Amino acid sequence: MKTITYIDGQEFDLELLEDGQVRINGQLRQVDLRRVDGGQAFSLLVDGRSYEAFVSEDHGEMQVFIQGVRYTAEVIDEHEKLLREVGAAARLGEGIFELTAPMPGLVVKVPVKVGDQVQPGNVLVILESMKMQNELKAPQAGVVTAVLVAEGGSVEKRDVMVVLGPVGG
Amino acid sequence: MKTITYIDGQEFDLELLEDGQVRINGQLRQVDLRRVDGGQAFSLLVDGRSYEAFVSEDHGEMQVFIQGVRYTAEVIDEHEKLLREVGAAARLGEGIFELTAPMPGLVVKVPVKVGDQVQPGNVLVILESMKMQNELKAPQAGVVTAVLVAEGGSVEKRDVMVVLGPVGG
Amino acid sequence: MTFNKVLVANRGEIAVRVLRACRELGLETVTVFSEADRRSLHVRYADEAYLIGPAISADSYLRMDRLIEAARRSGAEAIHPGYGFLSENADFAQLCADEGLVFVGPPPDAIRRMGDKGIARATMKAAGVPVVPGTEGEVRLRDEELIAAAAGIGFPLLIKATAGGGGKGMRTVRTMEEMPAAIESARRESKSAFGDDNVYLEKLILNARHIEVQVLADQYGNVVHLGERECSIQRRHQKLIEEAPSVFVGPDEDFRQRLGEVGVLAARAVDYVNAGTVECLVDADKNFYFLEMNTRLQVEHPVTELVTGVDIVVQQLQLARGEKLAIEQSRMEMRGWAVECRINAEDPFNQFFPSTGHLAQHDVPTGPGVRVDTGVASGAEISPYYDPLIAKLICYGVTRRQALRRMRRALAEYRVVGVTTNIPFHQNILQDDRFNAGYFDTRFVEEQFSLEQAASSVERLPEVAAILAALVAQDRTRRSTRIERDCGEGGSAWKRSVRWKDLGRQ
Amino acid sequence: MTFNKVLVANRGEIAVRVLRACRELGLETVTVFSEADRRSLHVRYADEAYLIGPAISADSYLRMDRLIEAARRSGAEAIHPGYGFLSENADFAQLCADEGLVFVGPPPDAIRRMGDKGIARATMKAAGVPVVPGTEGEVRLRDEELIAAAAGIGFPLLIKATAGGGGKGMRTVRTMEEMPAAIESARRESKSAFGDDNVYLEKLILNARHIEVQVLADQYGNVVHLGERECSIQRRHQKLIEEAPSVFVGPDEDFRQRLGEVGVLAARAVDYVNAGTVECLVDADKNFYFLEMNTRLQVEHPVTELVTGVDIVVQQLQLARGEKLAIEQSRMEMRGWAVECRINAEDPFNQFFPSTGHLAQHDVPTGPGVRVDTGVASGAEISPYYDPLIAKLICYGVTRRQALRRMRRALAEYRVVGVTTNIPFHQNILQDDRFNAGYFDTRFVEEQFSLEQAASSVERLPEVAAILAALVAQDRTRRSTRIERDCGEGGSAWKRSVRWKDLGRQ
Repeated sequence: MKTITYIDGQEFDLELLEDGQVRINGQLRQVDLRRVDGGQAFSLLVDGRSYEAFVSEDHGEMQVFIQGVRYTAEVIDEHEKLLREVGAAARLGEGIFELTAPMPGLVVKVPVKVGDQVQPGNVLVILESMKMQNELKAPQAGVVTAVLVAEGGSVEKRDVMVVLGPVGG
Repeated sequence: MKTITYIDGQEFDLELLEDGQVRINGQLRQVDLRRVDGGQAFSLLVDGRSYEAFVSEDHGEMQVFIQGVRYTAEVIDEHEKLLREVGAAARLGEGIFELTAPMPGLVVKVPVKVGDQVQPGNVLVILESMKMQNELKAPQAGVVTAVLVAEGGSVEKRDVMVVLGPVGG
Repeated sequence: MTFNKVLVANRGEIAVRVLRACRELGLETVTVFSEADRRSLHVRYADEAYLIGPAISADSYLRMDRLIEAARRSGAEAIHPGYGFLSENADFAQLCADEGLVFVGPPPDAIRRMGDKGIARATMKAAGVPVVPGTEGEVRLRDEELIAAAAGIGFPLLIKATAGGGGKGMRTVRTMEEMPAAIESARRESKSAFGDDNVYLEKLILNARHIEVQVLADQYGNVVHLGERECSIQRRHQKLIEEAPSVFVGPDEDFRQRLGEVGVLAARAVDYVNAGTVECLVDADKNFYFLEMNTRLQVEHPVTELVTGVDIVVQQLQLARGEKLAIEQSRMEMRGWAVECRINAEDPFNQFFPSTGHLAQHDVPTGPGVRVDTGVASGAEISPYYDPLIAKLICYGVTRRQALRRMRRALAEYRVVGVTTNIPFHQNILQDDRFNAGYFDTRFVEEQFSLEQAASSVERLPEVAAILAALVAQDRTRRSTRIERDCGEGGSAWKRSVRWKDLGRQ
Repeated sequence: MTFNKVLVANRGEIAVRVLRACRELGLETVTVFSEADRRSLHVRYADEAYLIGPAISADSYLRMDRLIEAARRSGAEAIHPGYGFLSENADFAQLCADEGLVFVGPPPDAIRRMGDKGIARATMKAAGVPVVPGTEGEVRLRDEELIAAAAGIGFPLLIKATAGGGGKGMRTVRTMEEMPAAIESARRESKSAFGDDNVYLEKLILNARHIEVQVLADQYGNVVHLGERECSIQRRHQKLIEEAPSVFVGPDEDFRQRLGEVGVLAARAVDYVNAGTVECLVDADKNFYFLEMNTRLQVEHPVTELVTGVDIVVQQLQLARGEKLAIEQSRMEMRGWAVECRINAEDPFNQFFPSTGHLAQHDVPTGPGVRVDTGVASGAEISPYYDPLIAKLICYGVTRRQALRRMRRALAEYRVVGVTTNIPFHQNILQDDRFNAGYFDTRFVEEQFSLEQAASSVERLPEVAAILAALVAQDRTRRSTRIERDCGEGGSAWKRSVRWKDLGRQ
């Protein structure tokens, strides 16, 4: 499995191989990761070096603590990276936001339509998944520039559902 | 909710009322129970007395630890008590065992038939519940005296499925 | 005067500390709690616990009537106030006495006389204890009078609230021009914090170190001191690291004795009984000035306990029940060195803002020379209602060097997940050459120490973090794939946890 | 001889203890682990960790070749063996030397001479140290010779394996008639445990107390002792509670000095270097007899550390790198009292059978006077492969009484869920009047103390247990009802946990 991992914005190409091998930016490392209690504590060996680490995830943001230092991490796959790069030039600095489905589900309601101006916290889509209705909200102010799903329809994970553009943009 | 609770064999009539009141053997107590960590640790206040307690459940047996002392607990409802009392005279000391369904489910297999002699650990019924097959085993040696379920049939929680009598009994 | 059941009118680590002392003496214990503290350690440790109100202190821990009622209800015969809350409230001490309850602390009159800083200074001056030059504040000076007095004292000086504490209502003034505005803002802050806008002036002692003396006094006129503590590592007048003995006093036994005698003198001047602390400022020439007397148990009392072997809370309880002081000054000696770091739930990289939330993990260090006093355990909620102190980490060594080595080791072992703490701050201070050499004063943290600069020397391991993040993300993806598949088929959570064991139990 | 990187060739609490000392000295650390120990604390605490084989000690922690290889691979320059495993193996010490690695322990020859009990006794006798009357065992006595010697020694006596330890190959014999059978079974047990069936005889000292002396020696001929420890609370020759100083030696400083001198004499007799312990039996008349010398760090070393202030493991590392002993005998004094309880995963109510499994909860006590040395944390698996010691709980007080009070308080706070421990045993011993008064000898636990009888006085709270069980059962019923309903509809575990918060987070 190949991933792109960002640590505090620094990019790492990471490939998880068999037998506990990891290729990171071209370098092979012998890795052994174990959960050491019931929760977020891990013991990680990298080529014999021992690290105790903690991982916490909050609102989709992963934070890693190693030896008292906190790192913000993001792990994406290559496909996602490509999509980002393609979109990056267009979106850069323009305040565009794409609401993607965090899980497969059924679109219960789309309370916005193209042209609507929304505030942070406004609900864009209500998605039902595992018998649970999830309100997916706007993280920023903007104008709805596209609605790609319909009520009653279903989506797969990571499908783009609503796109916001900058206010007055 | 009324229950009969046995602590190391000692019987307590317990009624859980509203507003944190409990009637135990006729006495009213003000009770406040909270889980204090992610697991088995509890803080219990009974009429202002504070107890730290731990509960562990293993193979259906509940164990309670209070101030370093371990108690074995069993909690049943009144209906179950009645059933037990009716059966008690007949069963007392005769090595009879009734295998009851621990959960509602589908009977996948009954590998024993009336007259079979079984050893502790022999599988009596395979019950499927929540897409999981559970092997229900004989806790003691005995002879199968009744099989009350059929393969492919379904059972409700606490239904008696197989009855064992004493060997040579 | 004797008692068998003690009500601890506090929360957090100090409530647990007092409960432990009671338990060691075989006393029964009662504690009280606010709605926010139902799951707290102090509730779990006590024999009995009673709810006294909502989270806000004013409606719970500060409600004298409810505390008295809880004592009545439980049959407690004594009340230990801990520190903070009602511990220095003379009216509460008086109320306890009126209700026939033993207040584990000094007599109301001693609290009162030391509580008003102006009166305290005048009392000390009369007793021959040097005080920082300033307006004694027994009278309420008007702005013009303060400005006139300032010229006599000289600059820089401090404007301080008579009713103040914790840096509130305090202003540093460097020139005469700043005086009027500074007086106004200090008065305003004091009024809002303490309900009283009276302020006084005090000369600002430059390069001062905060050194305090622990005293114990019985009802029969016996007073001893347990040597000094140094608390110069502060930020905005909040102590962060304390030690005993003081590296500044060092091997100067004569100076140590003189400081100790000031402590005894102060206690005698107000007919003090129980444990108390006399705080002094000491300048580079070893001149010392009385600052204030804290008429209660001090947060940093453990460092003194470690170097003297005296259990100060046990002493408080014994003194409160009328026992004669069993410690002789001549046989008292400090042995070894102790350092305390206050572990606060606050973000040292973001202006020390308090951090609240679910304390998912709280694994404290153990092993040789390490003591931890705490009031929280894994699973606790750190609420915004009370002070951010979650634990005190205290390390002992034969020498200061050994104590600091152990502290570094212990800080590295400390595991907190869920809230942000000031542990990185402590780690960086303990790497600082000037701190390690003992060259610091009360302005050290604010003027000479840069956390950002210190932190930039910390080894960063982004590659290790990347490997960890990628593996955890992979694990999570596999897990969620299974959840979808299993739950689509009506699978149970239990089944998944049994099947997925690659990273171990969860 | 100097080194910057140390490999700790051990596991459990002692590996963590050594790692901490290394960390405090700024040394880099390497550790090794078996497949059963991947998640252990010692692996998490070390800078580097290497797998050396499967769970069975013989294939991992006892594999000299793999330890040397791990040292090579990591660049470690010294090996600390801890206790047990290879710590008293002269061949391993020699191998380290041959490989250019510093062995943190005595020279191979000292280990060898003290390792054979017969040679050790003869050496001690020659050096003027009293030994328990018996056959010195330098030669291999045949059964007839042993029986003949028994008549001269008198009964009761002990048959002991020369290669023995931990009570294995040991028999108490009360009459001549029992001799032949006892010799045979002792030889058989010794053969199977140690591969050698040689045994010797030793007079059984009645009402003996086990008192031992901690010594430190450098490479320049300097030897000091750190006073005595008493370890008479044993069960089947396994120590359970240790203290320093000994209540039997008490204030008899002359006796204390004589014991200490025996320790120094024993060390000098074998040109000892590093830390070691000389074990003695002491009878009611204060006659003492050399038992054996343990040429390694002792489990119970912390009690000595607490009363002397000396960090024995730090000393070991410093002595191993050739430093001169910095401790002067004349300035050494014991201050206060320390008691250690060994917390074992074993069932005191069921013949002390080992208890293994998932340690769901391991919350150790903290606070004043409490030290915990442990190698496990919540979530650990207690495996059947190694000894049952999960932690050492050590309490300090100015007096024995205070140390014991704190121990009682700390035992009450100790929380272990998942495995059974001997904490109730300790709690009951600490309630025993004879123990508290100091009247005990090495047979106390087996002959005078009944756990069942002691436990019957413990307060039972069946009503509280009933209330708790009923409420938890109700909670579980509600929960499972929801599981059925939700999962029947494809509900998620997350949803349930969000909805069901009545008892709090889970």
